[in-house]
Amino acid sequence: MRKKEMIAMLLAGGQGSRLGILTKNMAKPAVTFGGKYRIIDFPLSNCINSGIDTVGVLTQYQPLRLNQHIGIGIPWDLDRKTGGVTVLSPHIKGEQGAWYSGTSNAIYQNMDFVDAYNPEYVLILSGDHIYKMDYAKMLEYHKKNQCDATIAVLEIPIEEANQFGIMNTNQEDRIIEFEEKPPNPKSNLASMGIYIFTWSVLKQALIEDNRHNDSSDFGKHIIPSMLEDEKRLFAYRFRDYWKDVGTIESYWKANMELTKTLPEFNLYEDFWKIYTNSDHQPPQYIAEEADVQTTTLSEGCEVYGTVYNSVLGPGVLIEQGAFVRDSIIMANTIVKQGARVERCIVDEECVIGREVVMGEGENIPNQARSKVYDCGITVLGDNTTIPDQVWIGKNCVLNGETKYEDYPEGRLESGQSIILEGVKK
Amino acid sequence: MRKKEMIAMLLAGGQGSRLGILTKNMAKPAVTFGGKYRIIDFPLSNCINSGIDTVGVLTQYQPLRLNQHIGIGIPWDLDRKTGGVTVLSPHIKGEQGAWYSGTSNAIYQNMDFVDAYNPEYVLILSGDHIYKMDYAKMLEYHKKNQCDATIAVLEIPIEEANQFGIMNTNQEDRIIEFEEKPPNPKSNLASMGIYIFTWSVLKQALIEDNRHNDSSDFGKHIIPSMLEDEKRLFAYRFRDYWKDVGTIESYWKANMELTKTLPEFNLYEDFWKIYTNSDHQPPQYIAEEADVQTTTLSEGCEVYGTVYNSVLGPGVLIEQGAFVRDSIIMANTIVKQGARVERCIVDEECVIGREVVMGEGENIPNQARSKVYDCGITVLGDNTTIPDQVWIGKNCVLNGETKYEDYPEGRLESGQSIILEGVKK
Amino acid sequence: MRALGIILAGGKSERLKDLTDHRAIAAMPVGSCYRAIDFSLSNMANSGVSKVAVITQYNSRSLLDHLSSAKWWDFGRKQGGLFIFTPFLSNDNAFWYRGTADSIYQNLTFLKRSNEPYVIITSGDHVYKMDYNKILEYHKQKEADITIVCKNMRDGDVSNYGVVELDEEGRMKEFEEKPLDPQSSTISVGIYVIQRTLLIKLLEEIMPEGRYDIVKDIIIRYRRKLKTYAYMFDGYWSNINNVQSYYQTNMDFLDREVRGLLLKQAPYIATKAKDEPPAKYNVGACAKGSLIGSGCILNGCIEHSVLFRKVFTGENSHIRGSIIMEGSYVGNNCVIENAILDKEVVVSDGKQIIGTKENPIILKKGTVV
Amino acid sequence: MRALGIILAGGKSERLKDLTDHRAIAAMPVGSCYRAIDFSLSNMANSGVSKVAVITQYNSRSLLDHLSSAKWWDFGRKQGGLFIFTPFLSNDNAFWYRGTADSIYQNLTFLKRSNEPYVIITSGDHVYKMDYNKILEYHKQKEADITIVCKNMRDGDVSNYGVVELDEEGRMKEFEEKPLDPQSSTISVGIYVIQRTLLIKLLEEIMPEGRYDIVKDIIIRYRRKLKTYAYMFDGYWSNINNVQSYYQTNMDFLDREVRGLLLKQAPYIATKAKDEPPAKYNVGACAKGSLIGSGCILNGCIEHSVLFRKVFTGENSHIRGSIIMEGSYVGNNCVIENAILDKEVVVSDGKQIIGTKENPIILKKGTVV
Repeated sequence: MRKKEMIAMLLAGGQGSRLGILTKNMAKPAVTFGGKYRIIDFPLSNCINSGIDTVGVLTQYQPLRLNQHIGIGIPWDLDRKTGGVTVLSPHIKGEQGAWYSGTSNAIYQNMDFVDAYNPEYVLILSGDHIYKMDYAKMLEYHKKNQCDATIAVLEIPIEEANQFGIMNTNQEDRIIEFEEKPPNPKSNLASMGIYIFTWSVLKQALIEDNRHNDSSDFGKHIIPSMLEDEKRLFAYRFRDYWKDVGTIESYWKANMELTKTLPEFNLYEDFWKIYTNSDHQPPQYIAEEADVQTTTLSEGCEVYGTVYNSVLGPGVLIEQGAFVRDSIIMANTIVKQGARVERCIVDEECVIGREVVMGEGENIPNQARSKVYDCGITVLGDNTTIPDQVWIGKNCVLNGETKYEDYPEGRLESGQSIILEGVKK
Repeated sequence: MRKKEMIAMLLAGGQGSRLGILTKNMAKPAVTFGGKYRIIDFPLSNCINSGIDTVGVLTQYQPLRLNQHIGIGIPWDLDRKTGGVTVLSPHIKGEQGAWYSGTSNAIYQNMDFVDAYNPEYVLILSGDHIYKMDYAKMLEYHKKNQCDATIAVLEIPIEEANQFGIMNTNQEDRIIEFEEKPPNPKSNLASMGIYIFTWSVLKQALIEDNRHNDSSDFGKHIIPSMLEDEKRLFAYRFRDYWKDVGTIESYWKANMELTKTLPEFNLYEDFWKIYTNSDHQPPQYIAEEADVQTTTLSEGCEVYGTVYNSVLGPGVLIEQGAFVRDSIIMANTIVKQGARVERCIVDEECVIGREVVMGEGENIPNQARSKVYDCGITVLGDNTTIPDQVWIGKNCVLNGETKYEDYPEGRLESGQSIILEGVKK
Repeated sequence: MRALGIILAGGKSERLKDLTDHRAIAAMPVGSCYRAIDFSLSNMANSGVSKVAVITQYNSRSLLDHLSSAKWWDFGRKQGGLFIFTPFLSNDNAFWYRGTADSIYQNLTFLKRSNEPYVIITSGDHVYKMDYNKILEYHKQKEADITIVCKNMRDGDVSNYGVVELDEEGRMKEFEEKPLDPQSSTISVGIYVIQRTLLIKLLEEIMPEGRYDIVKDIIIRYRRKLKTYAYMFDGYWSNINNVQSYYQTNMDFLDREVRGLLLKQAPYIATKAKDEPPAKYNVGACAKGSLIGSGCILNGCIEHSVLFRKVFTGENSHIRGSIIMEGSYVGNNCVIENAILDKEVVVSDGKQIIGTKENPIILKKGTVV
Repeated sequence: MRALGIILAGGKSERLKDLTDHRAIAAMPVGSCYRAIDFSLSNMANSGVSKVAVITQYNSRSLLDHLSSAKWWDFGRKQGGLFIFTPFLSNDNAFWYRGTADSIYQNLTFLKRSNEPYVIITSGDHVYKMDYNKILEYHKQKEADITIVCKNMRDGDVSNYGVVELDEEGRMKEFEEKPLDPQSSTISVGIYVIQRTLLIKLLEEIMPEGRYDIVKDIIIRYRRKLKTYAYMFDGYWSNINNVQSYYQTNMDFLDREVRGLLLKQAPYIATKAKDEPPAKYNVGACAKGSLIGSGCILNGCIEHSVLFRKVFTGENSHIRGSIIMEGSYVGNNCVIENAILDKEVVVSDGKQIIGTKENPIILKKGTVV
């Protein structure tokens, strides 16, 4: 087997519960972004663009969608004879099976996989963030400084530093201390959860740590114990776009930002393409009577109505007289004639009935989950049907094939939810 | 997504404990056969040769070796954009995770996967048998008889029928009764564990059955309940080579049979090739002083000694003066100068020291596991090292980097074992 | 599978002018994101034909690039595959293909080594969707030697096609290429089904006589000796053979029905993945009755046009009734009407390019105006 | 990656006689299971060169088949890939390649569209193992314009090679093709490293002058204008250019050291997967000092020979010092000495085929004796 200098291990296990109904049936890395992409496309594309052709994707929560999306890695050129992309689920070893109980525990359970490629370095990624990064440059930095571990960090406003894992470094950016959410931060260098380890050092640390911890975590256990052992850990400063889209509001904002004339995050660069599995969607068609502005539109959309300031996924149909503004509409959803959708997130395969009005009224936080849905955005889970002519307020959550009878007097007031069980997937 | 008429679900979960040390680190379907193949190659090759290009492999026990072997399916032409081969491990769904608790339970847990291809028929296979079979013909039979399920059966000697699942049929081979290991068998049609189901019928049955059984099994639950519901189940008679290699003796015999001039099982047919993942092994070299007869030899072997009546895997080195007879030597093993190996099974990556003698002496069953090792065959697990000049008897089991000190007076008597922990993999 | 496929993609057409200067007709961009050959290839794959040969000659580079991986159409490597045959030099052969039949004859080993009973021959420059299994069924049911797919053009002009006369049973009586005085409105669309062994036999018969054309030297010449039946096809079918038909075929995609039939209904047409981001409509963008490719950035107005991938249009620009291919750039305040802009054309600010529907202006690949 | 690769596989050689009747030299079977080009391709892949063009012309079919999937060498499609360039017809081009430089020039867009700083040019008919990164390092360290890989042949005959004279620093002073009176024992093995932009410039300079050859029109002609350095290579290297060298190269694999170097040590040489079963030695089989391919069934004696895949040898047959290619059949009681049996040759019972080491008998593909 050909030896690989560096392979990547992508932690795609996160449930992302603050994304509410959007992660009901899938892990956070499988959530769509920018219309046609899924979040995991960004680290995967970064890998192949950085010349890394071997990626292990660690997953255990609802992996079907992710498995289907990744397939054998064709869209990312990761369908390789040696290496390529491999989805690693928990498995029975010896007598018993074990779920992944922490970030570094997941790597510990897959040491055999890593060893099979006999790499010198291992890149640890998470599948939760939107960014473009050349990991080859980070590896150069790692080698130049003869590091045992290199941690990518972001310079954040010092007043937010108490919400992050903070690296305290000396002048040459060698890490001398790591503090998880420090009340009195000494530095503004926040860990991005992107690590390069010299594999022999990490392997040692994982084996060692497994003796003490059942649920071993990079931030909580591995990094601190390496610092204790006076290993060479360096901070690698990243100064480009990097976004955690972990809440409904941040997710919505990051999408909306793409529709600007000059968005901060540029998807249109030829030399750093983001790849995705886009099936065989036909081209998009904009009808005579349509009006589309400040909008990002994916393949296979057909627009007969009006769309402003929105992000549409592949295969969306906006019928005549429908009006969509400030919204994210995901793949294959239909917005029927005369419907009005404002400030909504509509997941895949939904149907919004004729003359429905969504996203109006008062901004009352969701009654059931006020921390998740509180920014005036109404969210529809996948495969939701909204009957004709109902009125839906703000911060509502809907899922399932709802009927007109489900709406008292044809209305769902702000902050209310309708979540039906037994939704087909 | 393109609709598939029939997809295959391959149950590769079996631990195969009667194969002893051979399945210590891997599931039975990953065990090698005929030198260069692994058992799972046979059903996988049958699939692509029958025109089935979508296969789900269900596995949970030690899947690493199997995963590495299958990769993305390149050797079987199963690296497809739509379909191809997918390894399906257990996963967390909703709140909890669940291991596969029975054959049909494993299918139940992966109904989403099947539904994604919207097939009319599902072929259920096991990864435990050596055979060539055109599943397309079985499907024709299924369609012709408008079956709900078709079960492949073998006509066995009636006196052995009490060890099998037996199908009692009417004149047109419609199954009227199924008996698991009947004391007084009424028929000699044994189930081969190969089923074609009309998917809509099976899906219904799985959902129904899951209400009552936590660990649902095809033979114990699904087939009997379908018969009760008067579904159309037919027996499909298979009359070609079919071998369960589930014990050390049957495994050894089936391999030895391949070395005959005209073996019953023909690997040399061009129109029904068996594909396998064979890496990049160089050609085999037979030295001036070598003597090789009645032997099956894989790529990359180098033979300087004598080999009679044996099956050698890829990359095996037989040094000068070494003598191998009636043995199975798996990939990359080295038999050093002057060693004598008779009636042994030597797993991958072993080293047999100089002038070692193995497989002589009395035929005493193994003391620790007399039911597994009782046919005079000595077995070495993978990555075993035998020091120079020791003597090893029959029915011995060895694993690990053994030292001369491990052998009292340089001898391991028949029926004894040396199994060292912490073997590198 | 019961049949193997041959896609003839060798042709060049003077009538496509500059557009085929650097590409084979089969590689002509169609419908915002496809190449012409995608339709035949997808028809093959969707009909379950797993072994397909593409025979190409003129400007084969453009096709080879498009076909560099069989992945996109999901052809395999072992039980089938996508085979691409270009002419080659050898000791006893230094000819370019001398005709459609010759191009198959020069690759006769491909036919001889196969064991599928039937061969489906089609052309890489047709836009249509067809289940070849139905033709095979018809072929077997009629016990035909050759089945040719035909279409009734009704009142359309057929003088540019091969016109066939049929008896009541559908058997071909006469076949005339580009007749001055057409005797029927039924044309052959250039799709044939024939037994593999018969095709080999016919090719070996006609080659020594210096005959190299499928239509002239097999279909017409053997019309009385062989049982040739016509399978009538009634769906959308278009043949790209001149600028006008190329223009019209693209505009046809603006019709909801044609688009639905060809693109929106399963089975789908596959093409090489190109990995463009979504299209972006900025403030002031105004698209009406148009197809827009991925990765386009629109600031101006687009009406009744087909835009391919990565087209940029500047503010206050007006594009009407035009085809704009991949990577072209239209500056601010431009007017483009009834034009075909090949790939990577640059139209600088304020320029006007105005043709007519009957005679669209063509700007060659890479032109800077 | 810092370099892209070009493998010249266009050549044909009269001196390989019937063996290249139906195949390119680069497609010559070597060492029981390889094709000659596998060595260059694997060197590229193993050196991390992910974008490789194979330029081929004569009998390209045999190569296209071998290279039909880039999978076996693990080239990708997006950041790199395996590109195969055959000659093609277009409006302004209907030439076969007129020389090595011309064959690259006709594919100049490939060079222009790439952004790797260096180009490694090699040939498809050489058998060797090399880490091209070392040459790149040398090239940069010397600040060379061109680096040519050279080998000291010591006492060997060099009159058939390009012979170079170097100064103490390794810079090339003179280069003479097949000299009558060689001035040194150092030869060029036909592997070059050059900056991509310089190569483009040179090609555009020499083409209008009607110069088409890399060695004659670039290396030699520009020897005083450019800084050309020699990288000395000391490993096994063999060039298949006539029957004798083809025979010898295969026999070299019987040497444990050569085999160890080329085949047994990582990085490995990859080839197209063929899916044969293991070889089978029946009672009475007797193989000595030989390479045996997968799927062979042996009943007779084989000494000092190289057998490719799926060869059958009958009882009491004796094969010595011979090369037997894929699918050949040797009956009972035959004697074959110093012969080269091409693919699918059938030798019936009792036949004797005896050549000499200096002049092995060649049986053409498919011959039945």
